[in-house]
Amino acid sequence: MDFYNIIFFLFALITIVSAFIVVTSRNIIYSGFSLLFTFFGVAGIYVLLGSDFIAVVQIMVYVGGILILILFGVMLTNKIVDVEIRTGASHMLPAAIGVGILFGALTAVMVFTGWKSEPGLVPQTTTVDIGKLLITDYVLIFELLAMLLLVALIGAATIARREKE
Amino acid sequence: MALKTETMVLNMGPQHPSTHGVLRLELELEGELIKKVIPHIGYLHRCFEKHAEAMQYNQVIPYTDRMDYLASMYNNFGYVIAVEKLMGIEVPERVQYIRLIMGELQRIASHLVALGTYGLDIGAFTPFLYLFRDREKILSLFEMTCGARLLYNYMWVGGLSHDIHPDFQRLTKEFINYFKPTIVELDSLLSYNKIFIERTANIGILPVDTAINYGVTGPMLRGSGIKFDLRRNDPYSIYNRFDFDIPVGKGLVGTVGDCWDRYYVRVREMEESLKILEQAIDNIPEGDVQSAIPKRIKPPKGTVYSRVETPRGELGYFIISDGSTNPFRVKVRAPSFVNLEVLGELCKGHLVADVIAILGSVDIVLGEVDR
Amino acid sequence: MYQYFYELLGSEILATLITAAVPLVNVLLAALIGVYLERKVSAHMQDRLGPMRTGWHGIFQTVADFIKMLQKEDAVSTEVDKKLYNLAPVLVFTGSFAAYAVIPFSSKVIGTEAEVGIFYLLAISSLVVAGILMAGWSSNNKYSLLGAMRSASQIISYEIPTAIVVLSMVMYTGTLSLDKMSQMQTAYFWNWNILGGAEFGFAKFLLIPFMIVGFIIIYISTLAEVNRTPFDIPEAESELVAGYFTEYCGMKWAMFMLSEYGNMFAVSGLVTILFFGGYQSPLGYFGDAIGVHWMIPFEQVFWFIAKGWFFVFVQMWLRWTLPRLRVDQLMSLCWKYLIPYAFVNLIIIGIITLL
Amino acid sequence: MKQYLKNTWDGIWTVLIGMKITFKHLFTPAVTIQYPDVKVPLPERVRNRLYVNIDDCIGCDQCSRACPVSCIEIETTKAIPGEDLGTTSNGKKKALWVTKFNIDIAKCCYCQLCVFPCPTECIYMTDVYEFAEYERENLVYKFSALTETEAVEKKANFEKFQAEKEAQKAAAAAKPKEEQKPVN
Repeated sequence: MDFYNIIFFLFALITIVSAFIVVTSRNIIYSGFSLLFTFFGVAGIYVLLGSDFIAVVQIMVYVGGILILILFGVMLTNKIVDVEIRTGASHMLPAAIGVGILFGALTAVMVFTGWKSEPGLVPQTTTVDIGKLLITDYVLIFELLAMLLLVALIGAATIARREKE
Repeated sequence: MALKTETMVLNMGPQHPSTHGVLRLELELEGELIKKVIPHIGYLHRCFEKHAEAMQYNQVIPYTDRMDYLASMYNNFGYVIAVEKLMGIEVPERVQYIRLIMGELQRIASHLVALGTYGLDIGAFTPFLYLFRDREKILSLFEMTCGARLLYNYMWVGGLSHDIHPDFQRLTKEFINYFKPTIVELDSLLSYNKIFIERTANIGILPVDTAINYGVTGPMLRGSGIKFDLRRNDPYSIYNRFDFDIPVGKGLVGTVGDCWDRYYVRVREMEESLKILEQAIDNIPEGDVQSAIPKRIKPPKGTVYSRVETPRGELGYFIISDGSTNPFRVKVRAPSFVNLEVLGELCKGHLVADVIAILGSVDIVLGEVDR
Repeated sequence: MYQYFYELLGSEILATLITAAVPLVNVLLAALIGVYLERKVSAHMQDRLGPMRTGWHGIFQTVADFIKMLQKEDAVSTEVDKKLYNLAPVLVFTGSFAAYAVIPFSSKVIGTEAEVGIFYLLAISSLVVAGILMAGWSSNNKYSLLGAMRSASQIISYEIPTAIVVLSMVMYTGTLSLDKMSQMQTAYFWNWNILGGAEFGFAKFLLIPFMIVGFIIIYISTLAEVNRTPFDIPEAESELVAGYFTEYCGMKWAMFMLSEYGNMFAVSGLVTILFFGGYQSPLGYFGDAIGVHWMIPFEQVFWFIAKGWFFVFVQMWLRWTLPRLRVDQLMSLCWKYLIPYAFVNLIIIGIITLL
Repeated sequence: MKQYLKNTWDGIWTVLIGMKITFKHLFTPAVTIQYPDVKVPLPERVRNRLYVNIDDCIGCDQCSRACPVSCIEIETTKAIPGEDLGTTSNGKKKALWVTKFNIDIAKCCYCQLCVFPCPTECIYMTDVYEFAEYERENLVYKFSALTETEAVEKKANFEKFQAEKEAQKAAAAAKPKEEQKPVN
C-alpha cells in the first residue's frame, strides 16, 4: 500500500471512530472531546486533498473556536455532566428507511459520477487563489457574511449586558 | 429572562499557598465573584492563655515569642511592660533604649516579611527574596545580641537577658545606611509598578467608620487615613522622646483605605522606624541591663491592661495577678485576630484573586490569630 | 528537509520519521535547557546561586529532575475521569510539538515548507487549549477547573492581537510561509522587519515605529499565550495552587512542563521570524566570506537558536520582575489596549505597504 | 483618551524600570552560600543544643524548675557519708549523686531560661545545630555520668544507709522504751 494511503486511512479511521463516539457517548464531555478528533481527522483529509488552507481554517475555526465554546458551555453548567443523555435507539423503522434512502442516494452519486482524475498532481498552495476569489467573484457574499457575524456579535453583547443589570 | 445560577463553595486553605499559614477561608462564589467569605480559624491554636496560667511570670515570655513569630521581640516587649506595670518596676534608661531599638528593628523585619509576602501573593517573586535578604541582616543583629534568630526571649521583666554586643551599634548604623536605598529600590520595583498598582489600588477599600467599628488597628487603620499610633497616642517606654511621623494612607493611586494604601503605609513606616533608630542608636546611656530584674517575680494582687503598637497593631495584655508566682489569667488582645474579622467586609464583590490581595494586605500571622 | 532525506535514504517512511524526529529533539532540548536557564536566571536575579550541585554549576540539574520524574509513582486520584486525565498531557504536548513542524531553523532545517506555515502555527495552538480544558475538567478539582477556564479564555483572547499583528506582517511580506519570510529579511540586521525590512527607501524609515509597536504587541500577547508571568493566572500558585495541572504528578506533569518550555521557544521563534530576520545572520555569513557555502545553514541554525533563546531569556526576565495581573485586567489589557493598538497598527502598515 | 495613553505609557515604563533593577541584580554576587560546604560563622552568644557538664553539676534541680516546657528531668540520690564526690570547678562541694539527667532536646524551646539559674554554670547552650535524628528517642540526651547499674547501686546504697539509719534510730528509740518497761 502507498504511504499516502496509509495516512489517509488513519485519518479516515480517526474521523469515523470519533464521530461514532460523538453520537453514541452518554457522557456529553466525551462527546465534546471526541468532536475534537473528528475535526482533526477531517482537517487531515483536507491536507491530503491538497487544500492546506482549508485544513488550517478547519482547525482554527472549529477546534479553536466552536469546540472550545461548546466545552465552555458544558463545563460552566456543571450539572449537565451528570445528566444521562438519551441516546438509545427509538423509532428504528422510520429512521432505517430515511437513512437507507440517503445512503443509497449518496452511493449512487459516488458510483455514477464521472470523477476527474489527474494523476501525479503536485499539491499547490491554494491560499492565493482563495484570497483572490474572495475579493473578486464572491466579494458580496463575503461582505454580507461579515455583516451577519457583526450583527450576531453585537446582538450577543446586548443580550449579555441586559442580563447583568 | 433571568438565568438560574448557582453559587460555588470553594475552600481556600488550610493547605493553600497564600493563606499565610493555616487559615481556612470558605468562599461562596458566583463565577469568580465573592458572595461571602467565612474565615475558619483555630488550626494553629496552642492554648497560650491557658499555658500562661500554669507558668511563672518569666516562663511566659518564651511563649509570647511564639504568638506573633514574625515580631517576637515586640510581643516580649508588650508582656514585660505589662508585668512591670503590675509590679511597679522602673527599668533603667539603658534598658529602655535597647528595648526601643530592638522593637523598631523588629518592626522593620516584620514589615519586610509582610511586604515581601504581599508581593509574592500578587505574583512578584523577586522582591520577596530581596526583602528577605535584608531581613536576614536584622535577624543577624538579633542573633548577635541574644543568640536566637526568631524566638528571642530577650526582654525580661525588669531588664534584658543580655547586654548588647560591643559591635551592635556600629553594625546597626551600617544596616541603616544600607537599608535606605533598598526602600527606594522596592518602591521602583514593586510599589509603583503599574501591574502592582492595578492589582491593589481600589481593591478592598476599608472605610474609616467600618475600620473603627471593627476595632481595626495598626497599619490597616492608618491605611484608612486615621493617624492613630499607640507610640504617639498612648506613649509607652520612651517613645515620646523621639521625633517621627505617623504615615497614613492618602489614596495616592486609588481610594483612601485600599490595599495599596495599607501596603504603602508599611513601606513608609519602615522609613520612620529608621528615623527613630538613627536618633536612638548613638544615645544609649551606660548602665547595667539586669540591675532592675527582681529576684522573685511575685506581683501584688491586681489587674493590669497594657498595650503596645506592634507591627500589626494594638497588642494588649490583660493580666490578673492573685499574688502568687503564676499569673491567674493572661488575656491577649491580638491585633491580627481583630484585623482578620474585617476580611468578610473587605472581600464582598471582589474576585477570587482579590481575596489573596486583600488577605495579604491585612497581614495576619496565624500564630497570633489562634494563639 | 524531507526531500533531502528522501533522496538520501530512498524511503518515504524513514524520511518522514527523521523529519518528524528533528522537532521532537528540539522540543526536548528546549525544555531541558529552558528549565535550567529559568532556574539560573531567576536565581541570579534574586541574588541567589540556583542549582550548584549536579555537575558544574548544576548543569545536569534538569537531567536529574527528568530522571526523578521518570521514577515517580504515577499517582492518580480515584475521583478523576481517567480517560481524559491520561489523554490531556498527550494532547497538550502534541500541540506544542506540532508547532515545531513549520519553524525554519535554517533554510535547510525545516520540518515542512508548508505555504500556510504561520497560519498553521496559530491554528495548532488551539489544540493546547483543548488539552488544557481537558486536564482541568478531568482532574475533578475546582482549582483545576478554574485554572483551565482562565487559561482557555486567555489563550483564545490573546490569539486575536497575535493574529492581527501576524496579519499586518503577512500583508507586508506577502507570504504566509515562515521560510519565505525569513528569506526576505536577508542577512545583515538593517534588513530585518523591525527596521523596516529589506527594501530600502522612504517607506522603510516610516515603518520602523509601527514595526516596533507591532513587535511589542505580539511579544506581550504571545507571552500571554504561553501562560507566562505576568499572565500566568491559569497557574497562579498564590491563588489556584497550580491551576489546571494541580492534580498531575510524575511524567504527566513533566509533559505539561515540557510543552510549556517548548511553547516558550516556539513563540520566541515566531517573533524572531516575524521581526528579527528569522535564521538570518545579523552581520553577514562567515561561510560567504570565505567561500565555504555549506557552512551557511549551520550558521543559520546558530543564529536562529541564539535569537530564540534571547527572547526566551527576556520572557524569564519579565517573569522574575513583574507581579501578575488579575483575570479581568488581563482581558481588559487584551481587548481594550492590545487589540485597538494592533488594529491601528495594521491599518497604518497596510497603507504604508500600499504606498 | 489621555488616561488611556497614560496607562499604556505607565505600563510599559514601569515594567522597564523593574527590568532595569532585576537586570542589575543579575550581576550582583549572590548572598546565599553553599550550606554544607560553607557555613555561616555563628556569633558567640548563639543558642543551640543544650549541653551539661555533668562533672560540675550538683544536682540542684534549678534548671529543671526554670524550664517552661519541662524538658529537663533530674533525679538525684544523696551520697552516704564517706563517699567523696569531689568539688565543682568553682569550688562547690557536691553532695548528691546525679543518677539521672535527661534532656529531651525535641521538647526544648531554646529559651535559655535554664542556663541563668545554674549555680555552677554547668548547663549551657552550644553552637551545635546539626543534630537531626531518625528516631525520636535519640533526641533524649542522657548526661548522667553514672551507668544505670551504678545508679541503681547508689540508690540501693542510700536506701541501705537510710534503712540502717532508721534502724539505728529505731534502736535508739527502742532502748529507752525497754528501759521504761520495767518501770511500768
